[in-house]
Amino acid sequence: MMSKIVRTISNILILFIFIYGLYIIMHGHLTPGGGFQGGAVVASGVALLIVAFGSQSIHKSLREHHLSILESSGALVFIGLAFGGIATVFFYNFLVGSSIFGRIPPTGPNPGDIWTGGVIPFMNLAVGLKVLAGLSAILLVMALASSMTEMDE
Amino acid sequence: MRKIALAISLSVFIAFLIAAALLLHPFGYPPSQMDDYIIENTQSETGANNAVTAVVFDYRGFDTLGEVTILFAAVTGVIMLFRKKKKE
Amino acid sequence: MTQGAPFNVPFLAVAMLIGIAFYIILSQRNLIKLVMGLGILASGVNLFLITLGYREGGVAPIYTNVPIEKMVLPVPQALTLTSIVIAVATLALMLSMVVHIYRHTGSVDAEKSRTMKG
Amino acid sequence: MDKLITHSPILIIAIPLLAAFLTPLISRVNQKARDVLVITTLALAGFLVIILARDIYANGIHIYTLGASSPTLAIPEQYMVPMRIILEVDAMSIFMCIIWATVSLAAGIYSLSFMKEETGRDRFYTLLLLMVGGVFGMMLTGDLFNLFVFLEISAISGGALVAFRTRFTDAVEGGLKYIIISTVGALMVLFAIGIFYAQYNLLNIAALGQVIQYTMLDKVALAFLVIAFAMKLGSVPLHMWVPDTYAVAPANITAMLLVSSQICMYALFRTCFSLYGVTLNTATVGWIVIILGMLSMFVGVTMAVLQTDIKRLIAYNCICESGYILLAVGVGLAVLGQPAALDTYGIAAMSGGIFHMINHALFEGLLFLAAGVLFYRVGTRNLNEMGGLAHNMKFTAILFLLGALASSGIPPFNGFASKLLIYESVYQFNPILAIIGIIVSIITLAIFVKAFFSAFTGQVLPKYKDVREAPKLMMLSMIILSIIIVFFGLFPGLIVDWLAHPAADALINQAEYISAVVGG
Repeated sequence: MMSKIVRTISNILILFIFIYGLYIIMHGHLTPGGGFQGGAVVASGVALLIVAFGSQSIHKSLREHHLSILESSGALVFIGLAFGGIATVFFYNFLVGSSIFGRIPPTGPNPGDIWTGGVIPFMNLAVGLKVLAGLSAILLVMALASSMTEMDE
Repeated sequence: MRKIALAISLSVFIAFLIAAALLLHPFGYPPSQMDDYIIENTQSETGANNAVTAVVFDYRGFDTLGEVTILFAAVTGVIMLFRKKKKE
Repeated sequence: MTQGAPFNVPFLAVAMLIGIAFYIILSQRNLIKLVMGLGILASGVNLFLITLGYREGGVAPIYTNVPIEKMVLPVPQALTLTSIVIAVATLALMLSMVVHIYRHTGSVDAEKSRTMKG
Repeated sequence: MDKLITHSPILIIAIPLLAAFLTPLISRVNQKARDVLVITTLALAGFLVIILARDIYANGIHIYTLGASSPTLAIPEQYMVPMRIILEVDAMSIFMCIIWATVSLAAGIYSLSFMKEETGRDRFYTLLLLMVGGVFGMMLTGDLFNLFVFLEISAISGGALVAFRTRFTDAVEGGLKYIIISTVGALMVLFAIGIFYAQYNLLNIAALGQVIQYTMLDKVALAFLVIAFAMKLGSVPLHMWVPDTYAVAPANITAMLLVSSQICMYALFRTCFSLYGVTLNTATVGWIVIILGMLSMFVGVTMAVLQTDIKRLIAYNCICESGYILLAVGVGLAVLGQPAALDTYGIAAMSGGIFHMINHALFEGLLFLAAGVLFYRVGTRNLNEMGGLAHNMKFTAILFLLGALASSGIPPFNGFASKLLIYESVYQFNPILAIIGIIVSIITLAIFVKAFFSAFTGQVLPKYKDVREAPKLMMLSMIILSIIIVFFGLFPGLIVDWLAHPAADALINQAEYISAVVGG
């Protein structure tokens, strides 16, 4: 638990960090970034919370098994999207050319469009969810472990 | 004795590394038969503007599945390590 | 077209990083330092991968608002991304194990904690 | 059915991973359902391996291009090199898959009752399934970077599983040691991959095998790969982690770790035969592998004499047995460039070595599982504290004896068949090597006889009066392994012709491996 100034400022900052992370996740196929990077940004926000409020008080509202379930579902969505192409081949990008996210951008430099990339935006989202949950779980568990607390489960 | 063996093996190893570094292609001029195809066809094949993301999620998507799996395994391992010792 | 750096300086830096990492791994007895050595090794290899993809004067391989001149190779960047995440996961698990060992034996010294004979 | 065969390479990898992601969710709901899921997944993977194996032995190499518009479209139209990740399954990789499917199924059944007392079993089964998927991935992939990724998956999940019984600090230390060794090895592999990528801009093993030139850089990469895989498979100069890790891991995990070290042996052979092939200076590299094998046999057996911990004893015996495999395949590698020698004894030696691989996995697996039963019932691994256990644990004693006899090459068990094949063929290459092999085998027998007598025979110790027989499920998994051992021992010719010989052919025939991907 840090001082009141730190807590107030991190309360404000956390919103921006989360939104920035989500932006990076969603625009992975257009701008630098993607699921991993965005997930890491969001997890760094969680790290800020843990530092500011202390791992004990975070642990009251955020349990590692919740994060673990979130992570499992992210991984399941990812592998499910990969299985989605199995009518042709595993990992086939089955949405390219269709009406959802299937628009193909013109070749060459262009500003890009978020409705492109086929399954790539969905995969970014799934991986982002997974990475943010996974890294937050690692941070939380290690912070708790170094403060000598027993986990539940 | 241990230290001498260490020093010898380490210097042989570093000599190998430096030999490798000097023999590699000049920095900034790599061969690029595979990557040129990806740069040219990213937009038409995957619809993504970002070639790196296209490689990560489409051309080499299976590696990403492996990577996701590794992170999953590490998280599972960390939570497993600090679990409660006994059932109540 | 001039040649880039003489003697492949970036590759030499990679060789140096990997050499330092192996020195640390082989000589240090402190488990935390050992794990740090592994981290340096991972960074060295990642740096190697990313330097392989550089093309003199290239831009990032993203079409958004960038004129196509010459792009750097995208595959090494993707490989590096994968390998960074792998390194993070490995380091996290190893550090947790070290923390666990410290909690149970009160020491992070490899000599003391490894009472088992080879 | 055709579709199933076409997609089976990816399904073998993806189904265990999918089940692993599902396990944490399902075990929140119901513990029984989780156990059923684990066993079903392992059995399903085994079933897919069998149907894929039938197809491979009938129709040759099977490739699967991930994410392309057709599974067999390895190279995009009007282009020269493969772009995507390709799974390439030949007789050798499917042979390894058969080993892994058998051992993992036995270990899975065993863990149902062995792990009953532990907490956190959800995590255990998740990691177990991840390890199953990771090792299958290593065997089936035809892409170097993908090999590295799966190497890391099996390393991380394996290390976490070694450390599973966290109440023993030894276990966590063993896990840490395993992960450190694996990570160093994997990063060396990654460095070698970087060198290949820098020279040829390729990552596919077959496509690299076509263009590789054995320049100085390739030699550096070969050195890195050989050191990394030798470290990971526990060959002698770098074997220190093997007993520390094998002794502290849960018994079923030890049996699995054993196979995952064999996978690194497979990766080593894949590197030497399919990637470098005849461009390699085969005599030199072959002798290096032979010397590694001889050292492993010699050091493994001498260190095993000194052990009083039953699992450490078996672990040293593992090092020794893997020496036989390295010896036999090294002989095959040494004569790779000489067709006459290859025909007279090279292929026979390699078939013997590859046959010994499956036998090694089976009987050492059985021994580890039996040692696990002793630990489960008696609570110690120290041989000096045991005694007279055969009175109460008759079946375990018989199964342990069966594994020990198979391991020391006594007829009619499978170890005899493969060792005989190795001796005969290696004798034609170099008689001294074969004679050393026979001597080592005799010492192995002496070690196991000593271990068996001190654990099982003699008076019943008072403190072990009410030790009971192993639980039924543990018994079942050991009986599965022992039936296969006896079957292989009775019909060795059949197995060599069906499984081992095609696998050796697949390793030697580099041109076929390359043309399956690159064509022409």
